[in-house]
Amino acid sequence: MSDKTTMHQPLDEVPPPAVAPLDPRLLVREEGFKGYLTEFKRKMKGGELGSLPVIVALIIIWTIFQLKDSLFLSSANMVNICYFMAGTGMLAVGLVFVLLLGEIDLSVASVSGLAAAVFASLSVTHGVNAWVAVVLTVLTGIAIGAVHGFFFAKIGVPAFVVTLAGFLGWTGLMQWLLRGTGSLTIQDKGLLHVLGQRSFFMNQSIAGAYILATLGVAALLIGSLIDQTRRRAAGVPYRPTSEILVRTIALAVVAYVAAYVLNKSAGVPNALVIFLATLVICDFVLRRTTFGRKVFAVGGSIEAARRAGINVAMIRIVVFAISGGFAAIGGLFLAGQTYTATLQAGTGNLLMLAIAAAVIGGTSLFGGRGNVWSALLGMLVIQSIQTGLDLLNMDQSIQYMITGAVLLAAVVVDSVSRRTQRSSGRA
Amino acid sequence: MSDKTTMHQPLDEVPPPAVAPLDPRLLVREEGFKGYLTEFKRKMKGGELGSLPVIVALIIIWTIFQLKDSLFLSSANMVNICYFMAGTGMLAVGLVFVLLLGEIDLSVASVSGLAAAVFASLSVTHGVNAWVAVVLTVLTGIAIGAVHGFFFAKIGVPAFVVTLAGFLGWTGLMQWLLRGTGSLTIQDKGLLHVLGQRSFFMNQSIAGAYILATLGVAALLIGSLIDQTRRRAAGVPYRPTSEILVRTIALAVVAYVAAYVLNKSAGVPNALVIFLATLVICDFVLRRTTFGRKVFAVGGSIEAARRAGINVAMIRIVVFAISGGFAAIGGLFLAGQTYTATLQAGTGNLLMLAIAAAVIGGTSLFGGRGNVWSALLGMLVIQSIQTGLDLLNMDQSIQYMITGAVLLAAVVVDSVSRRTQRSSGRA
Amino acid sequence: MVHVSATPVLALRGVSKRFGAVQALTDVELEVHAGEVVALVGDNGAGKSTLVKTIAGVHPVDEGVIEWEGRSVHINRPQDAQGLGIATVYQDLALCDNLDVVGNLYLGRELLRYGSLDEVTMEKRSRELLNTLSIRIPSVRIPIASLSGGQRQVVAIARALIGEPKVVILDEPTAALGVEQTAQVLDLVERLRERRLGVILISHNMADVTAVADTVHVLRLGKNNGAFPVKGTTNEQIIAAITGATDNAVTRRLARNAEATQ
Amino acid sequence: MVHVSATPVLALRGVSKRFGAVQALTDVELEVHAGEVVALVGDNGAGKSTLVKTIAGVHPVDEGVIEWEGRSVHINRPQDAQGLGIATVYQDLALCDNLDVVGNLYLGRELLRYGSLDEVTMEKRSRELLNTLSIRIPSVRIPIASLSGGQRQVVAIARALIGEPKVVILDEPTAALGVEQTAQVLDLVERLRERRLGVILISHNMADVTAVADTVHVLRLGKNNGAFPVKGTTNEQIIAAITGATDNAVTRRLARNAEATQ
Amino acid sequence: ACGKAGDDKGSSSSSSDSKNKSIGLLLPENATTRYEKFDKPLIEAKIKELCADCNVQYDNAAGDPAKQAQQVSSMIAKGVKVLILDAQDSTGIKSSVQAAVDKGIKVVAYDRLAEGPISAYVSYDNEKIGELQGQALLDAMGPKATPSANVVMINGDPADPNAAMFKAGAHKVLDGKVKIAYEQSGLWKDTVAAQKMSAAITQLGKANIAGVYSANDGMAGGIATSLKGAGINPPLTGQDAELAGLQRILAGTQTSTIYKPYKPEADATAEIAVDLVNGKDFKSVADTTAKQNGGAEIPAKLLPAFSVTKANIASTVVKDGLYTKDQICTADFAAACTAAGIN
Ligand SMILES: Nc1ncnc2c1ncn2[C@@H]1O[C@H](COP(=O)(O)OP(=O)(O)OP(=O)(O)O)[C@@H](O)[C@H]1O
Ligand SMILES: Nc1ncnc2c1ncn2[C@@H]1O[C@H](COP(=O)(O)OP(=O)(O)OP(=O)(O)O)[C@@H](O)[C@H]1O
Ligand SMILES: O[C@@H]1[C@@H](O)[C@H](O)OC[C@H]1O
Ligand SMILES: [Mg+2]
Ligand SMILES: [Mg+2]
Repeated sequence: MSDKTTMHQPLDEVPPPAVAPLDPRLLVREEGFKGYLTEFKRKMKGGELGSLPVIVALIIIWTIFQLKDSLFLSSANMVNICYFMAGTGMLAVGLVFVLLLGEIDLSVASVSGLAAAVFASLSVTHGVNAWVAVVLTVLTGIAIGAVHGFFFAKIGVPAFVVTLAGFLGWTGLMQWLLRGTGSLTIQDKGLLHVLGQRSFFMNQSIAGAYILATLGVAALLIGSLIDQTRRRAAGVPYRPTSEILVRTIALAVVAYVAAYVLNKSAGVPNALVIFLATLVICDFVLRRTTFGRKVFAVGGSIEAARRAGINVAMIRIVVFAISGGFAAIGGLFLAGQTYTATLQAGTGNLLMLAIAAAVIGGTSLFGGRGNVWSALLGMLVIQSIQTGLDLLNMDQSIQYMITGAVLLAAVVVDSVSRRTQRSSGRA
Repeated sequence: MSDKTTMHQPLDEVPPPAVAPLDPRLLVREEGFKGYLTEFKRKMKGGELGSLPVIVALIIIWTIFQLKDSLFLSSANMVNICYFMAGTGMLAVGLVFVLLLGEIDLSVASVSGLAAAVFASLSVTHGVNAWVAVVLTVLTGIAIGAVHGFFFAKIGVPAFVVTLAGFLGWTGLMQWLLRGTGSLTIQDKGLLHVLGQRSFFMNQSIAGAYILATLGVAALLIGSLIDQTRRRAAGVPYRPTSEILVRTIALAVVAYVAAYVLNKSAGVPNALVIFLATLVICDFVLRRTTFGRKVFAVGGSIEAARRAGINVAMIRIVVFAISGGFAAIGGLFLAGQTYTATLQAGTGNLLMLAIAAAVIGGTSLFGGRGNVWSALLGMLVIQSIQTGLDLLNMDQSIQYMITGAVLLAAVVVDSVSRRTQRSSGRA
Repeated sequence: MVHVSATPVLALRGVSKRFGAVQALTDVELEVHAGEVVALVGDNGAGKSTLVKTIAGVHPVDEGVIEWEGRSVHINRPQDAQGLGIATVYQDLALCDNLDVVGNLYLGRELLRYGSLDEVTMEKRSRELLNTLSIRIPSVRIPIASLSGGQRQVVAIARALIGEPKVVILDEPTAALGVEQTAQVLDLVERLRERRLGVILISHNMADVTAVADTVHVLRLGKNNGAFPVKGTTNEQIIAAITGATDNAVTRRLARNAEATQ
Repeated sequence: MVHVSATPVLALRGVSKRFGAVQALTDVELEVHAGEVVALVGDNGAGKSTLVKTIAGVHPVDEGVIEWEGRSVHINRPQDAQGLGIATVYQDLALCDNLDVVGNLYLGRELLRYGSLDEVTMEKRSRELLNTLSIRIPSVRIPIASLSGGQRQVVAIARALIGEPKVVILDEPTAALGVEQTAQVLDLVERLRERRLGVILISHNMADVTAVADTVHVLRLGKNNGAFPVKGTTNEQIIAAITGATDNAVTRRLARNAEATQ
Repeated sequence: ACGKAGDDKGSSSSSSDSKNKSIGLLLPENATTRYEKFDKPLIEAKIKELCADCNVQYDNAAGDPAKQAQQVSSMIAKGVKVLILDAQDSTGIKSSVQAAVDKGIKVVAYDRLAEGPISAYVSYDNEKIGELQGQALLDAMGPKATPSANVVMINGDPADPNAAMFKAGAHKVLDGKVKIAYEQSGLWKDTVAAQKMSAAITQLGKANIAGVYSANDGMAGGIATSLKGAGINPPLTGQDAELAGLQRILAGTQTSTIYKPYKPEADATAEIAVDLVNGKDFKSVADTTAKQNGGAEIPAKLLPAFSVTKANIASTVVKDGLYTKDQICTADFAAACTAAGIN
């Protein structure tokens, strides 16, 4: 099919292009370590640092908490951070898709609460098999999201209003489902066991964490090398081997240290494993499939996407369905934290924190810019603040103030770098 | 100065323009009633109906509630609707400014709660004069908003994150202020008396409502006529007298009927009078001052505004300060409803409802389109739903669902009309 | 002028379009044959881009019929036009600022390899394609937002050439182009004609129009205002049809300059 | 060529500008005198718009000095340039889509009456101003979003004439314009020269350039590549400086066409 | 590498360590005054008094049950030996309780009966509180409490399980004696309650309201304002003995509130916790039992709550030092204070 879709071969008959393939004004990186350094300096000045500012912010946050309470970097606390970020993180993943469109979904928290109630009433009240109930619950979330998407894409109601109406309506439905009982205890089995606080990868075997780390590192290395080979063969620019090695080593250090630390207490929570696997899949979908490309296109310019023949309405509906599905999955994760469907599920700051995670991680609210890893980075920041403050024994009112201040500070690092970027004309 | 700012007079020396002033393709409205009808039909087809769809939605909502409960349109209930919408409405007014920039302020509800606490601790705990305390409270709100604006405009942190951090931080500060006492009783005097449930315009005198109605109608008529005269003199298109009369009569009918209905119970709540006066002033600021023009310009295209020499950062800071100020004023209104500063002030759905009001009323979330009257229309819709459902004495879970559904339905009318508009190429 | 077939590949019959209070097009007729380059000219605001957009499915026609290879068709969405084989370069370019050059070129018809995007091949072909259009772009992996006006324009033109169109519509394709790039685009138009595609070319530049077009259609205030074979028509005749008068700013300017040099 | 004063009203000395990995301008020199029309030409992506934006304060220079009436000045924001008396028409127009024509024309320098906007006077003057530029716009009260490309361009040009500029910079002002409107703009440029303003005109159209410019500066790959007085320079010389070669797509095309007609 | 993660217990403060005297305290929210103002300092003080080398780790869930589950995990990570837990969601906290007990931590349920393997429970009987509120309303209505007398009920947030218990208790007393003509949830918010009250007045007519049940003082504040707005002053209940509530009682715009003496509750809990730390028996404190949903009987201490009216403010809250006279008797309430015998 690739042959059918191009028409430039006949154009190749024309005299050799008058232009050299490489623009002389493009600053090419020098070879070796010095080249990295100059490029890094240049990127820093230009504000093209990607996730680095958030990572720096995270390191600062960790350092400060560790200085305040030496338990912060303890294995048990790290396991807590990793475990508890997965539920809200799932909501954030769905939101990344919506944010990439330049839209918002205010219903995710309330859909997550509803999902817990649906799951509980199916499996507890109606005795449906636990796995079947999981599937039905996620389908409910997807259906709800598709309904939001329909009203937004086809009727033209702003997504903000549709999902605000959903936020109210699904809260009502959830309360109505639980009206007789108030809360329902979910059994610690099936998927819900896997999502629980006491479920660890490979049953807490030390090997588990290292296997995961090795898998990740190997995937990066092999993927990079294959890409390099293909690019070299095609004659287009490729990442030098030195850079591939630097990146692989960086990931390896992070992954093995994490594995070691988590292993010191209980290992890798299964909830985290599922969360990471989800991120890998979603990243693939967004960066390497036509669907993902279309999502970015619609987020960048609706009109350009439409004129390129993209079915904008369909993309919107699918994206909202994805968001609804992830909200339901997140709801199951959160229910797995307490084994209960309660009237309070999905209330509080859940919505705000999920959005904040995506945004802090670097996904733009204005569409077209971001990636799913921002859900991970953002949740790490947020969960670290929460867990850290919980350790510190502080008055709740002060906790609120500190959370606000740290949230702001975490993004200031990023924003200052982006500001440089804007003033150098890239906004 | 007007002479200094133009350079086209010398250009007038050139031969008479080759173009007739009127484009032959412009469809001019026919004279008389028939002209209105065709133009109305055309506008309806083209979706250029302004606030009409929301008004239609409101009428439908009122009709349904009245059919369900004949007390809905009673004078007492209308007084309730008018009174209770003012507090949230003030928050919505501030949000309209922010939305016009294409930004969001998530902190308004929490700032409103903080304002109540600040006012109470100033006037109750520290015995500050009630009016001085009001001024200090509003200044606090403005200062808070300016801080948000600073981080947004100068540091470049997305407004969403800044105000989310504010939302958390100011909640904490409010709780900290009330930490000793929990809740504080505010005295029923000074401005807080005026904002109370028992304070009516001109002390419930029947004349009061009619005076207000007359003032409004006269202002519209005189303003329109003066504008007509000036435009006619300048040789630019003007509104025909017939249209001015139709508009004036329409307003007169609404105003006098409203006055009559409200007079049947207690008259016009002072809170409403202040709310309406605020709307008139803000409308003037947005539509008739250079500041307002700049707000629209920044909301339309930041880069174009910047290149036109507008100090974008300053506009942003001022707009967020306005939002903070209105949040504080709204907080005083809400405190006036109960004469208490409580730890729960500003929590719950207050933020969502305030944003929803602005959006339902027709202000775009994407900047550059909208007006302050949307705060009034949106609040009328929301408050009508709430009061109507309260009258019907329905279970809270069902109330949530109905509120969601009606909210959606109210905007669907508008959206369908806008969709026509978009498909006729105006989006 | 090359020999053209009898049935036009694309024909508009009595097309009208209104925006709110503005009647942008009134009863417009247009025919394009395979292997023919039709120039569409007219004053600013004459309705040229509106006409292009109705053909491309950006907004449907209010009245009138669009015929494709003799059959009447309904074009309601851009997909419909693309399905027929109409490729369009819009005056406002319509590119996604956040995507890079490769992403924009292949948007909507990405190349796949084992089900995932084949970035390597797309990147390779993009470079080749842009080189044939004599444009220097620092890297095909930088977002469109950081390209110069002319660079974007070339990307938009290149975009229209991916796929197998039967009719190519170019709305002021050379407006932002340098002399060399303009020459390349004119060459390109001629190659399209040789490959027996129908081409609609909109331009304000009479030199370009007369250099490549077979027929010139003039639009004035949303209505047809004459069609001229390029051979045997002078620029002055066309300009008079465009401005609606033989006494216009152009002629006055020429007269003044002539006086001045005397 | 009109007589020009000794000190240039605006001069650039060794200006450089870099975007990320792209060195867009390197050591560029430029002088504009009062009453002089300087044409700035160059290939697509040569850096013309970048140069304009540094003068207009859209983005500050990395290195080099801008001199205004002999004094070195710092232009960091658009306000700074406007304060000096530099009016700019940008290639990407930079209008607010949501404001109407009047709103855009007077943006940033609205007329006031008793402290509130004097809409009536602004509307009246807008109509007059647009009429002198021969543009038909259905109504000055419709939002910019619904104007044609040429209509927007004229609005942007008109915008630069409100206020009392000393230097007017026009970045491809006639790219989207019809023949008549182009003629009007060229007339306008000549009137600006007569009123002793400095004008920088960017255009890819050699006919327009030679018609109104006094001096032509060529930019190539971000560097100066020669300055020519218009009198006594042929188009071929300029094009060779632009493309960096005497053998280019333009000459090849001309040669081919010459062959064909033989 | 087939070892189990966590096998090398290097952590200093394991909960099984006998020198470890760390007690965790988890409270549910901070939007009601009592928790941070009374419960926390009272419990901390009592623990310090009973056990000088004990240390207390505190956290507040700010009304978020998910957050509370995380806080339990943090407490486990910190290695506390005993956990005093006031559950934001008594069912939802079950698996967290289980996780703590798995690590050898003893859990004491405070105020709300958490599910799961807890060791002891100290509280008031929430349904009983509802009954007290209902009774106080009937008392205040006096002879007007007839089966045709319209009573308006504004309940708590249905999302709060306590709200259902207060509601059930109140219904138990009121049903049959008066007519519940209008019943709504005020979501624990004064502004919401004010609007609901205004709707009730419209619906029933202001002459036809014989009494109002408000589930707590916060909402009573809004309700009192609406009643005042309508120019009526029927009996009005409340709960929590909030400062503003007490002042309204003095001013006559509210008739009663519920005083739950926090000190005995806190003291009993602290004693049990310290006994658990020291491995001592606490049966002398927990003199009764309470039944969990699952049917388990938990050793419990259930304290009496009191109805407070104008007549006994002086002898209850003021005497117990809940608020000082200065806090209650500000200039506006000075006269009412004297009349009520507070001085
Ligand atoms: N914001 C930016 N970020 C990165 N590169 C940029 C940016 N702006 C311009 N460039 C690059 O700088 C070079 C010069 O661009 P510029 O817009 O000045 O060209 P130009 O001479 O105006 O071309 P044209 O005639 O096509 O308008 C181009 O290669 C462009 O890709
Ligand atoms: N979406 C729209 N809403 C309202 N009016 C519009 C809209 N689009 C175009 N018009 C009007 O229709 C007329 C024709 O516009 P069009 O863009 O087709 O002109 P054009 O011939 O392409 O002009 P140019 O040469 O300047 O590009 C103009 O008067 C314009 O104002
Ligand atoms: O004391 C009450 C508490 O038990 C309940 O849970 O929340 C509201 C309070 O008034
Ligand atoms: Mg056009
Ligand atoms: Mg340019």
